[in-house]
Amino acid sequence: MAEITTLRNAISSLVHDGSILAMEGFTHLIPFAAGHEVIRQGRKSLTLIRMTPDLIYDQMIGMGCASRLVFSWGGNPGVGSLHRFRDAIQNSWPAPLAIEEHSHADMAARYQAGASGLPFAVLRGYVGSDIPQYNASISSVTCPFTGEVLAATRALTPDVAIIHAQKADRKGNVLIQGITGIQKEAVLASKKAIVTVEEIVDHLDAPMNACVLPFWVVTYVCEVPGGAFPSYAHGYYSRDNSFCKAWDGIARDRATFMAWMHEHVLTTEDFAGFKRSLNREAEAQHG
Amino acid sequence: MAEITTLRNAISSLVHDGSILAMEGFTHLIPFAAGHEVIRQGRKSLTLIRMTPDLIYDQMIGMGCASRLVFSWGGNPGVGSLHRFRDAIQNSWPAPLAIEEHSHADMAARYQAGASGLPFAVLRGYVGSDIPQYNASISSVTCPFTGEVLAATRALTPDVAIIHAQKADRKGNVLIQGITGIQKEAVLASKKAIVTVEEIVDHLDAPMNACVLPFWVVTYVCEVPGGAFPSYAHGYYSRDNSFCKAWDGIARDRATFMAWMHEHVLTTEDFAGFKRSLNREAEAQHG
Amino acid sequence: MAELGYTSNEIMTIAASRRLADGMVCFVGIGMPSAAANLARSLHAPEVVLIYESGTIGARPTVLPLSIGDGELAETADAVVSVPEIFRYWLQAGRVDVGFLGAAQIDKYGNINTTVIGGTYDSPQVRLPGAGGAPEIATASKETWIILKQNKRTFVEKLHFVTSAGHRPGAHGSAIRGRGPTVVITDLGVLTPDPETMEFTLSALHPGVTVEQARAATGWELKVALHLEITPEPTAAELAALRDLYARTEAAHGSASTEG
Amino acid sequence: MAELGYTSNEIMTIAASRRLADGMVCFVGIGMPSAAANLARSLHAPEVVLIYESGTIGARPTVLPLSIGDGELAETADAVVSVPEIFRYWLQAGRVDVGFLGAAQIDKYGNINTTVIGGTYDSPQVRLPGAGGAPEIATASKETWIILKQNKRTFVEKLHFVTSAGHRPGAHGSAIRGRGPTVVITDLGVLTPDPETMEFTLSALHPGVTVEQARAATGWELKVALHLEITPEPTAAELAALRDLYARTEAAHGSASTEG
Repeated sequence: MAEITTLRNAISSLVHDGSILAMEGFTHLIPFAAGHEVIRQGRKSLTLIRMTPDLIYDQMIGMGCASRLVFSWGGNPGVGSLHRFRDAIQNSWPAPLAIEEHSHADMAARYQAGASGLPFAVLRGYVGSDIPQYNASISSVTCPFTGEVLAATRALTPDVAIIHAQKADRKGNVLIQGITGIQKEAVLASKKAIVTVEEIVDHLDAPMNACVLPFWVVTYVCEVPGGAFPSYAHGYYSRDNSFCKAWDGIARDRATFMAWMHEHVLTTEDFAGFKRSLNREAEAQHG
Repeated sequence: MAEITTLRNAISSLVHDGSILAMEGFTHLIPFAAGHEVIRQGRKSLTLIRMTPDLIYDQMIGMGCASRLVFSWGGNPGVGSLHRFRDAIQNSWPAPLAIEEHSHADMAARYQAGASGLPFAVLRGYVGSDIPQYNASISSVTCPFTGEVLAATRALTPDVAIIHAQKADRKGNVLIQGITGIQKEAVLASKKAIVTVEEIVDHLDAPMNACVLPFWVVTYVCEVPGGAFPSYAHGYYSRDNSFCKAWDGIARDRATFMAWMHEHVLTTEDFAGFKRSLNREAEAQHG
Repeated sequence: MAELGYTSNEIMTIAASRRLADGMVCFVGIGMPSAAANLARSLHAPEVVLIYESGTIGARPTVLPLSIGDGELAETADAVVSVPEIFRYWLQAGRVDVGFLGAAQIDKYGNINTTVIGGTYDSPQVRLPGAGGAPEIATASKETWIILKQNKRTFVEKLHFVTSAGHRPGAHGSAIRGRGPTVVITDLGVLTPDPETMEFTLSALHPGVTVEQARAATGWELKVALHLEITPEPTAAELAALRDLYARTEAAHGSASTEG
Repeated sequence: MAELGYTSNEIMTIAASRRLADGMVCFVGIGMPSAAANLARSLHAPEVVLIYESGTIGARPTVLPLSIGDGELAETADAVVSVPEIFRYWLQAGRVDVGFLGAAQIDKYGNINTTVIGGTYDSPQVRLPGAGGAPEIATASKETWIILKQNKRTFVEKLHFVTSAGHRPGAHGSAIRGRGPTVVITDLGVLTPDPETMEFTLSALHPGVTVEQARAATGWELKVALHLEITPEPTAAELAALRDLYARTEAAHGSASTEG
């Protein structure tokens, strides 16, 4: 039964040191505000699960929140590498980061299995790939009818899923529109779920076959307008491509990264404060 | 690549004696017109697959189209038994009917496996049930991670899927709205697909996350307004409950059934003719 | 029971509806379960979440649906999903508090037969509709409630076929996830499992019904609970709400939709 | 190649785009594959069906997407489905004619590495982004095309890690469903597998490129096809369409989006 609360309260109630966290959003509706709140609250030793760790996980990894990363593609889409992600894996900075890597098809299947109450999923995957050699969560099963051997992959059942969506109503029913990605499965696979939304409305007005999460599978709903920035929220705002490019320069150097995080995230109150801080900097540079 | 054609042509091109046919529509959008056309064309020895064989399969079975039925619930929803279905199983009339029965969860999983290119599906199913003893398409698999034993079920890959939908555009993209049931999976699991629609339109105007079948997975699209009668098409017309109740009386007796089928189906040209015939009868009775 | 001012169907439906607590997630079979669940929704449980196997989650029909896939279920639902999704993400995942089933036959352990009666499986005397969603509703829900009329044809010592499992000792294995059937509600009374033997035992009688009547309507030697309760009489509000529901349904469908 | 009036990036993209026949179903990676596919769509293949792994089927973007999940892909698609669905019902089911991939490194059999370079897996010299959709795109599509720049860092004798399989003899088993990689398109020319050895062999050079240049840019002993073709010069229409596409993209995103 969804409770409407502040993001600060939602994160502090559910995300603890050592929690297994799935923050999803497939190029769209990435829960940046929630990631910042986890950083502000100083969480450590998290297992971070995400198909596409990008800027937000780069920030969380660089700030030392994670001891383990479960993923299928780690990059800055359209820009290049994630420098904090690479630094953690290549140089254990700021802390060693164990990794468990899969393919997208596999990660999607693992979330589906978790959402379905099954211990594993079956896929035609990894044929000729080295990946399964390095990952104990990938095995195989034999079809009892045809004898074919297929990949088997362990279900994902995170402690907490965090996603961003367009709207919730006052009961906590959530509407996701546009590219819906893997968010529904992430929520249904997890024990608890936090959803940040652009707005809370009286009536959801969802089209009949829209992607709606009923209120009773959501733990907390938090109204955070712009909470997917610098990614986008279909119908609300576009991706901030210049931020994504600028991130490459910020994250390349440890000291630059730390200073940036300190100025814009650690010393701001919340996501609105973070954006005000960014705007002040932009005005100082251009004005 | 969808071709827009007549229902007569679509059925005669794809449905042959001995074909394995999945006609789906879960209480909504049941492809009655297509079923009648199969009867008119006199097809025999079909394997008929359907989660909920109801009036249309009762008619097809009673007319001797089928030698085998794969299903999970056979009844006249809200009314009672299917008399032709029972007569075929209990008394082999008009022909012996082999049956393969599953649960809904299993049938849905089998269609999903077929649509996914997998040879089988896994489910938590049939615990304590006698069904698997009578069905060689149900087996078990062991989870390679937890050791748990789960039900395994053979994928469905019919020769032809037939469904009814609200709209197609002129390229053959199909929009299904309301209760979408198992139709998408049935089409994607099958080698070929026929879709009858209420109307063919210039622009589909589908909501962004609607259930749309792209034209290139559909073989034939046929415009058959009212083609789901006496079931319903959301946004077009309601179920004809009185027909469903009247069917109980018509189907109870072999001779009454045969006479009715002869008058309204075998000697009418098409579904529009069938409905004119029904209307003439209704007028004769009430006028 | 005309002298009581209500029918045995009405007391059965009302007795079942009272058990549904507000906010429960209920996977509803068509017919009596749907009637009881919607009656509860109109009375003490406005926020009960009704799931129909057609894929409608949180449906709030104003009249009783004639099938599990009526258009009004979709129009009033919080979400409409595909049939595979309803069984995998919602039922199988264990999100359902109560699976609410009808049945053609049950035995003393709450096993259900909706497949064949008499003869052999391949050549039965009576072919029933089959499983539908029941085998997985019965084992994946946190608990199951069964509602059916009680007589010697429906309450049998031994089932010809177990379609959906109850407490058949030894048959479950580790995969049953919930508590199984916790109550059977009939037109005569209420049966609940003995905590030790798991045998369904008469624990309440509807007003005016005797233990002898219940025994005579049961195909096994019916045991009676130590404290046999009497179902409280339907209130005027309950009866009015139920009759109003059927009247609206009749007006909408031309049918009261209590069977099937 | 300034004297030719076009860049090596442009001829590579144009050469790739020409291979896409109208009506093909193409699972498109971001960057160069997406540029080539959309160029084809604007020229000779208006009905090519583009699938992006974000779940957009039949996308018709007017500018190049910066990511596989840009909003314009959803707005212009025939259908937008979930990520699990795109991989299971659409890719894994074998509905994709061409899986069109970029790569960080390939070997002579068209195996792809996008995971680690140097060191060990646990302690690599360079950590690459990882698999993404590629392992299954490479084996579930009817055929795979690979596009990448050719040099000794990208065309290597032995991969440090095989992320996505090509024609590595013996490794496939029975589960590979398509023909695997059928062409590698580079900034220097085109490689196709020798029908017997399945080793990628130089079968075309772009105008002005020599066999020696191609050999010098290849980490294995590059074989040359008996009939070495020369890629036809880009036409004025092709160049104009490609530059127009990049200009529109630049105006929309502030980026030409060829990397990533």
